[in-house]
Amino acid sequence: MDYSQFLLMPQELGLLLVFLLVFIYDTFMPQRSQDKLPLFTTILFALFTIYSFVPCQMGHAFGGMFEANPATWVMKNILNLGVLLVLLQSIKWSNSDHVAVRRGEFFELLLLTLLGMYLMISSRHFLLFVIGLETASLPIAALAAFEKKYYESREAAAKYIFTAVFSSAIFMLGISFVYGMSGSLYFTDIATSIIGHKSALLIAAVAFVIAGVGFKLSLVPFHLWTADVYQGAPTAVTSYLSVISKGAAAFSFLVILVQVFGSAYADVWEWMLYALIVLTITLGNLFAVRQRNLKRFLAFSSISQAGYIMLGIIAVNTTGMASMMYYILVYIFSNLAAFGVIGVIERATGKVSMDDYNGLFRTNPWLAFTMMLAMFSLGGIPPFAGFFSKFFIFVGACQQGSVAIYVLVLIALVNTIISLYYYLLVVKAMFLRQDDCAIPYIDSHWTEELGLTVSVFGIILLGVASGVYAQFDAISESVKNIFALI
Amino acid sequence: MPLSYTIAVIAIPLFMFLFLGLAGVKMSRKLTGVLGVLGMAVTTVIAYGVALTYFFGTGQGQIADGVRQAVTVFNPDWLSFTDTLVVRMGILLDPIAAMMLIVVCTVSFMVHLYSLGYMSDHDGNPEEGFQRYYAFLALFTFSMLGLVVATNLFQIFVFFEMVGVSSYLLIGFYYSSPAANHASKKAFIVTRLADLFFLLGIMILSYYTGTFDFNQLVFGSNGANDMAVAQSAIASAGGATFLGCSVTAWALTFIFIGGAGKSAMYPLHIWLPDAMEGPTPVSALIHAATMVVAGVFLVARLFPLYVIEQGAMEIICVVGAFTAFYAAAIACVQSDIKRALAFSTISQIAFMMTSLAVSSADGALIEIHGGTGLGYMASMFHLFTHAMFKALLFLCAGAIIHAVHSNENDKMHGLHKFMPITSIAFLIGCLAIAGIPPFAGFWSKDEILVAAYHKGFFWGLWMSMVAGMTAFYMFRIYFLIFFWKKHEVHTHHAPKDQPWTMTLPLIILAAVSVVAGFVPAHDLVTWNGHHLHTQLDWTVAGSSVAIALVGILLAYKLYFKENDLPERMKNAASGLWTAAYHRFYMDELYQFITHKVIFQGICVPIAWFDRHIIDGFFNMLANATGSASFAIRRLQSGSVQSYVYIYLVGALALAAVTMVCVLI
Amino acid sequence: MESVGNIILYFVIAIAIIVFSVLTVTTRQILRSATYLLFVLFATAILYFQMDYQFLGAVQIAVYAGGIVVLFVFAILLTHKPGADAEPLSTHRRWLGLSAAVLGIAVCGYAVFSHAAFCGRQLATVADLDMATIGHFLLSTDKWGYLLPFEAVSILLLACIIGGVVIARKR
Amino acid sequence: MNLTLLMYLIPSLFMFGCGVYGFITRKNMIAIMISLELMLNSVDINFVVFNRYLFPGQLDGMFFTLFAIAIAAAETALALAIVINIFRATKNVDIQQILKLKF
Amino acid sequence: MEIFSNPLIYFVIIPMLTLLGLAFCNNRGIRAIRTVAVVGAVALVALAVYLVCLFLQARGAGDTSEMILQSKVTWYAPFNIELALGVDGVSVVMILLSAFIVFAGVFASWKMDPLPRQFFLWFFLLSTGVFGFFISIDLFTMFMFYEVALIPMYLLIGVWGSGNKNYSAMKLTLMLMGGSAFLMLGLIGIYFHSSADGNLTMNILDIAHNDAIPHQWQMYLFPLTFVGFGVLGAMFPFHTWSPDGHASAPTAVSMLHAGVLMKLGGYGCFRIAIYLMPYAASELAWIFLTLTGISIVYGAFSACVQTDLKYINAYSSVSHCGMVLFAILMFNTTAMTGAVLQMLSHGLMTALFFALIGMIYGRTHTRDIRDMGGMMHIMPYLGVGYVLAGLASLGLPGLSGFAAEMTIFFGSFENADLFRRVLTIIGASSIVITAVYILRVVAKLLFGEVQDEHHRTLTDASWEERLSTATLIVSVAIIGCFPNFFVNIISDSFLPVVNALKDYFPVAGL
Repeated sequence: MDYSQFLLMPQELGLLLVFLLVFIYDTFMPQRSQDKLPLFTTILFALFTIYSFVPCQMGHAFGGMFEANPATWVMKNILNLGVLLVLLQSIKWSNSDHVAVRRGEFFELLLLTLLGMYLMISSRHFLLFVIGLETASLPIAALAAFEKKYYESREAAAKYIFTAVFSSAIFMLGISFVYGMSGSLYFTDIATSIIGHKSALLIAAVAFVIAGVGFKLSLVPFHLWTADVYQGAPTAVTSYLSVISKGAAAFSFLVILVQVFGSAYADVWEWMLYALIVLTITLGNLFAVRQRNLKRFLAFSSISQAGYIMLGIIAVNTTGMASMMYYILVYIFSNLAAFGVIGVIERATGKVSMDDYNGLFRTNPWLAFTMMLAMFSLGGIPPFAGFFSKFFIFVGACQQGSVAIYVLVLIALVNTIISLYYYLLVVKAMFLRQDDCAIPYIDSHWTEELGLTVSVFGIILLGVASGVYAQFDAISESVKNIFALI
Repeated sequence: MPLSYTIAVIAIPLFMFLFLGLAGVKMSRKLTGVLGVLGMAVTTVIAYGVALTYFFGTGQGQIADGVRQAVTVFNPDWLSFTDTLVVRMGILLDPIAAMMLIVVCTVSFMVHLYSLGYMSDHDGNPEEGFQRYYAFLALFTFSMLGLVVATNLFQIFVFFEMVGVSSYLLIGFYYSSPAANHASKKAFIVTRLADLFFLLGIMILSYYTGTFDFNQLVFGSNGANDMAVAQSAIASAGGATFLGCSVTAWALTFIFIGGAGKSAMYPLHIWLPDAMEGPTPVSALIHAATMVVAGVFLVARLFPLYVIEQGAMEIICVVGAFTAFYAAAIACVQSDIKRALAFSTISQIAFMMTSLAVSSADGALIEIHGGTGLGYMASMFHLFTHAMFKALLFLCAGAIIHAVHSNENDKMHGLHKFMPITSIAFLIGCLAIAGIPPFAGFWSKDEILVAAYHKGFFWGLWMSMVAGMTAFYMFRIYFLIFFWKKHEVHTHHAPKDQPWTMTLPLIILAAVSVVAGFVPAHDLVTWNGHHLHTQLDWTVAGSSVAIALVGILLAYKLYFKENDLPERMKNAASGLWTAAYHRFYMDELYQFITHKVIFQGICVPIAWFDRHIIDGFFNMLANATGSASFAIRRLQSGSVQSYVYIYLVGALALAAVTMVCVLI
Repeated sequence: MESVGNIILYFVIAIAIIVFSVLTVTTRQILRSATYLLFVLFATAILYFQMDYQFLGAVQIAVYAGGIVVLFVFAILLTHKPGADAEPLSTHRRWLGLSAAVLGIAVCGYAVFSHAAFCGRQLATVADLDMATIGHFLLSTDKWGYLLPFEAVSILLLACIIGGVVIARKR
Repeated sequence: MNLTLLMYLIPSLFMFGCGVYGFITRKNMIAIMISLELMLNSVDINFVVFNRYLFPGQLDGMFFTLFAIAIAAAETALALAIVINIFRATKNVDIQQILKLKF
Repeated sequence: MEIFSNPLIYFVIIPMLTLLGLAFCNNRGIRAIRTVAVVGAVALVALAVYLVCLFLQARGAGDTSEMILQSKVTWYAPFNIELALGVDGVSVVMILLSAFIVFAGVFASWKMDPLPRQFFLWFFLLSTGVFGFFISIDLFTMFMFYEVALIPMYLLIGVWGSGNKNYSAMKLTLMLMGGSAFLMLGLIGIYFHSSADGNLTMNILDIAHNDAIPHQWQMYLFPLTFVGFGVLGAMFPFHTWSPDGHASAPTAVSMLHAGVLMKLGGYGCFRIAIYLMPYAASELAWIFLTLTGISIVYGAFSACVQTDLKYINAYSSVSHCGMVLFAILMFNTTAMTGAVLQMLSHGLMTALFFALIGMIYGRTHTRDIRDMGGMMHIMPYLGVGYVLAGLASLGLPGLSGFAAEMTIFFGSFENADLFRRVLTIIGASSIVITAVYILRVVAKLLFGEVQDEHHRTLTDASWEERLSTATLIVSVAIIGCFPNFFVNIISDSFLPVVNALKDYFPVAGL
């Protein structure tokens, strides 16, 4: 019993501490100071974010069940940044009348799900992974049902929980097959014991595992819940779901595919992933084209973005890993900028349809401007960060070198045109169209403004400042052997 | 006067153009006119000085070994295509260039002067656009001068384009009038089409010979046209052929087509009659005296090459002879005096072309046949005389039109009493063109006929016949304008001789037309710079004068006094008459080809294709994306159970397909 | 060679599982469905006992049968509307379900049965699994130890409790 | 007759199939939850059987099942809470009635 | 930072400073906005002229390196992406062209309304992209600037455009971005094959020097890159964005787009596609030669039947830009020099055209030539300008078009094979068709009777319009009169390309 091993997980412990403090505040502080809870949480979390940037000890713990390495460390920090933005953007919303009574739970659940994601990222054992996954996904259902005022919120929660449980059943079925073949749940053990086999059982297992994690990532055809839930859930939750949860899932997906199946089964899962990427990008885009509800629209857009993220995995190389982390970081800033604007407008006017945004530029230039930057970044337009992340992830994929991968990248690139089309639709609504009854000027809260400003700076600077990517590259280079990357 | 002054001859008109074009708007109209005339006067003086120096000066090396040399005064690079193929813009003086300087400057100056009156109303107030008019005249003069002194083929092409544009601008001077508008367009496009061939010709020729420069193409070391040089230039093509003909023959034929476009050879002549929509002085300058002979000039420039490529020369000969007749035939029935004159011009230029073409057959190649190049000389001589008397005729026509405000000869009749000076000047012009000695036309035309008879009796006879027709139609016009019946005065002003600015040029040109025939052309403008011994061939001269007199008599019989004979003749051969009057429907044919075939048959379908097929394809892509998006919306049915179903089937399919692929 | 008792027990379990599973998903009465589920869970627990995992069987009965099914029954009673179950299933949906189930069984069945290592494996005898061992493993921080999942699952449960509270609260 | 590994997998697989069938065909959300329980349970059986037959030395499968039961309990609790939440809003637990969010 | 001592970087910095300056203006202070814009544009012109001087000085001093003013800063070390700058003759003249058009564009949009500040912001962002593209010699930076130049078009057309602007803006953006999608893949492919020994690089000069792209890969990558740039160069059949886009775009944007942006296509084709992949270029040239040959004639024929001034000009651009790509594919110095001259010429005269059309449209509110006539009476200045632009377009000697086209035709004809020659002849025939449609417009629009009596009250050009057009006219005339000045700057830049091609393509031995 070596409890000192817990010291290898300072980020988890820190987060737990934040959670506990918030919990205590929520439970024990008097009612009148409750409206300071969101700010309190945010500040606390900001401190924690800074703290977790402090380099910590790397290594295994719990017999290899838990691993802290530079990649997981940086990934968690990326998520922290995202969560911090989400928190900033939700302060004002969580104090609004109809959710104020539950705001404590909102923040607590948010932090707990984040903890679940930490576990997903760091776990090297399927049981721990499943627990992390469930921790990261089950409370989301509760969060989705947060806006009790709206029926859609409840429906979203119901759809989410059923598909989530179903997917976890499939996932665990897959794990049971893996277990049946290897006799262990430790990633490293599995990787060594399945070498040499190429059985139908393991193929089924890989497919089910991909399906299970693909659910979190909303890869087509495991994505169908996404749009409904994104649309129904409160905007803060949607933004959380679309970036943080996706980022964590993407990274852990990489870990599972590369660490568990990478050595022996690369050619199997790469083709599976190939098909999924094509489907995901294409169908996500096709669905997005006709959406008028912005949240639903961003849901489909995020589906296709997930496809792009997967391009970083398929090549199994350091560039891919670095560019995937970079992509996630950029994606967090871009998407949160978009959701931030949507959130502000929804909070003030309750409008989320693209048609309501007509003429927004005339009345709310800064919101429109931010939204436009977000759209451009998502669409991959230079000099915004999205361009760089897309380019790098394509480079990462192409590094593999086969013609098939080039074809895949070409498909992805052709899809960027479709995606550009619908991103421009938003820009068109805001800038090109004019409306006499456009949304009037919105006086946004300073926290929202701060959140948006940070996002905008992120969008603009992340690409131009090459240091960030260089850092990621160095990190993925340093974990090259751990992940058996090329 | 040093030959390098030629640069001033070019530069002054250019300067005048820029000056009048840019600053003219701010000046009074009269002032611009006067400035224009003054500028041209200076140019003319210098041009005369240079040309006379060239022809008669001594000690400047123009004549060496008894050969008049081509002198390159100035030749800087303008555009380098490759290291060797460089376009230069320079000044080259040889007999024909010097002669052209005189022709161009004389006529241009006359026209400048004349226009002062012509372009004003009856009270002497210049009309609108006066500045523009003078600017364009200056531009034209510049371009034409640049053309004649060109040192290389490409420079000729450049200035071909330039004169084309100035012609376009001047024809369309009355741009509000649809007819002028249309005519200017037509002129430009038809000549442009010809220029395309010219361009192709240059491309081919320059590719094989590796040069544009006349110095390397035709001029020998003694500074005159040299067959040996031409032969080696042709030989540099290495006997390459295309479709059975040598590439150089193709090239030269193409170049001739370029010249034919400018010189209005059949079937590219159609623009010239329409070009009469421009102000009459412009017609005199551009479409009678100078620009239209650019084609002749071009062929003359490359004369040695054409001599070697006999095939191309034959084409020129046939085209020229046919055009001469064709245009003459049409000229016989035109009622619009300017058009009649225009067809007369076409016919006369065709004379020159034919003359050049027969020149090679008459044994012109001293080295080969011991011939003389008589046709060449005759052609250039005719070019010179024709410029004078045709300008005269046009300016007279302008004076008449200015007086009666119409181009139609049935509005004229009997003007002799009202406009005696004009009448006499016109008569002189007619006599000159009809080839009655001692007027200018006689001398040059006679040489042409001689040269034609050298080629063959048929050619001579044919050309003599055309010469007879010339006499007939010119006098037909003359009689119809000045006699026929008493003039009915419709307007307030009775027609009268025009002010001195217009009359003076008439008198000068008339005088020149009388005496120009005595210019010693055989000494000055021979193809190889040598003095050419000629003597009047009395049989040819006699017969041609006889034929001309017959023509004049016929015209006198028919048109001097009002009678119904012409009407009866017209009715007797109504089909022929109508066809000729409608210029044998060439315009309609062009109209059909351009509008029905090219516009309706090519442009419209292409535009449709572009909008509907090509663009439609891209729109279809977009629409297909939209439809696909709509079609797959059922997947997102909202039912959790179907979501799960798809999820499961997706996962199973992934597994199953992979199993099939990997394990089997 | 297995003991006859074991074989009989196996068949009882297998048949019970199969029959009650089918009944669970086909019966129209929702309450009955919950009851059949209970039987399935019991059968599963017996299977665990047969596998010598007594502790697991006990947990299965306690948590699943005792906790979850009760939860179901509560929920059913809370939402039950008389006559609501009478609606027949649409054939379309039934075919859909059937195809999915058959496909799933086919793929997984092929995967499982084609795996040579599984065939003919017999039960090895092992030492009795006492609670101390289980407890030791559960709180061990070494390899094969489960302290971290144990802690993690507590967080999961906490999260679900909070979530449940949020959802269930009236306001 | 031997009780082989496969013999235990058959009912498990069958149970999983039934779960799938139930999920897709049932209308009542609680019935769907019940079907999901079947699926989860079948996975548990897999783990236990694999552990006992193939890798009796360690207890990974058993522990996984142990934790899976806990997870299943949490899932069920949350899901039922949501079902009841829906029921409060619509007085209905028919899954085919929650179709507002689609396309 | 040593890179800041390189004058080239200021081509990017100046527009960005202008952007910054504009950001501090407000929409009501139109005077301040104009001042900032003009200062920016003038600075660019001055810098461009200075650059030409530097270039001439360097070449005069015997500097024969392929690119002058090279400097680089590593940007993304993991991908060997550098901010690598350098210019050769071609880039120098393209920069000069861009600067002049930006200058003219600022004046052409003097009275821009509404939102003048935003307009100029986007306008200068676009110019940043353009200049950045021309000064870079790094694949990635080049591509980045390329896209930076594309996207502002959407808003510029969408917000300030006219007619069916939403559709056109979207179509233009998507088609151009479609092209750049192919391009991006091509560039990535080039990057991964840029070196035989694993030292991958994005630097164009290094890649060309390494000459390591396997032939088989060239066959894949060349079409991707060429089509990618070709879309922007309005290559048939990817040209259809051009008519709609130009028709809807505001004046200055049309100017900049047709004048400069379309040149990016031709420049890229030569600098990247052909230079880096000579083998595939010579193998596949016939396909693209056919397409561009079609472009030339097809654009000209299509222009003949259009009635909208901007459509006419857009199709004319298809024809003229087709000629650029056509000439580039002729693979000899002369034709390629002609291509660059044509880029210059087309850039200036099309900008002039669009400026004039915009000014006429601003007065008459119609662009349909059937509704107009006799404009020469009403607005002589604009009329004369239009005639000059037309004459430049149809290739009047003394204006830029002639020198360019002639260089192209003569260069193309240097190729000894019949296929290229026949195409050359077909291409040359466009000069007649060009004359037809240009004169048709001139006759309809400027000459003839005034069609609409309301037009009689319209005014002629104002001072800023005169300045804008005069700049362009003078530039057109300067190129036309002194082409050799430009040819001398340009032609040596093609030697490396022609040398690279020499192994695969029998260059006409002259």
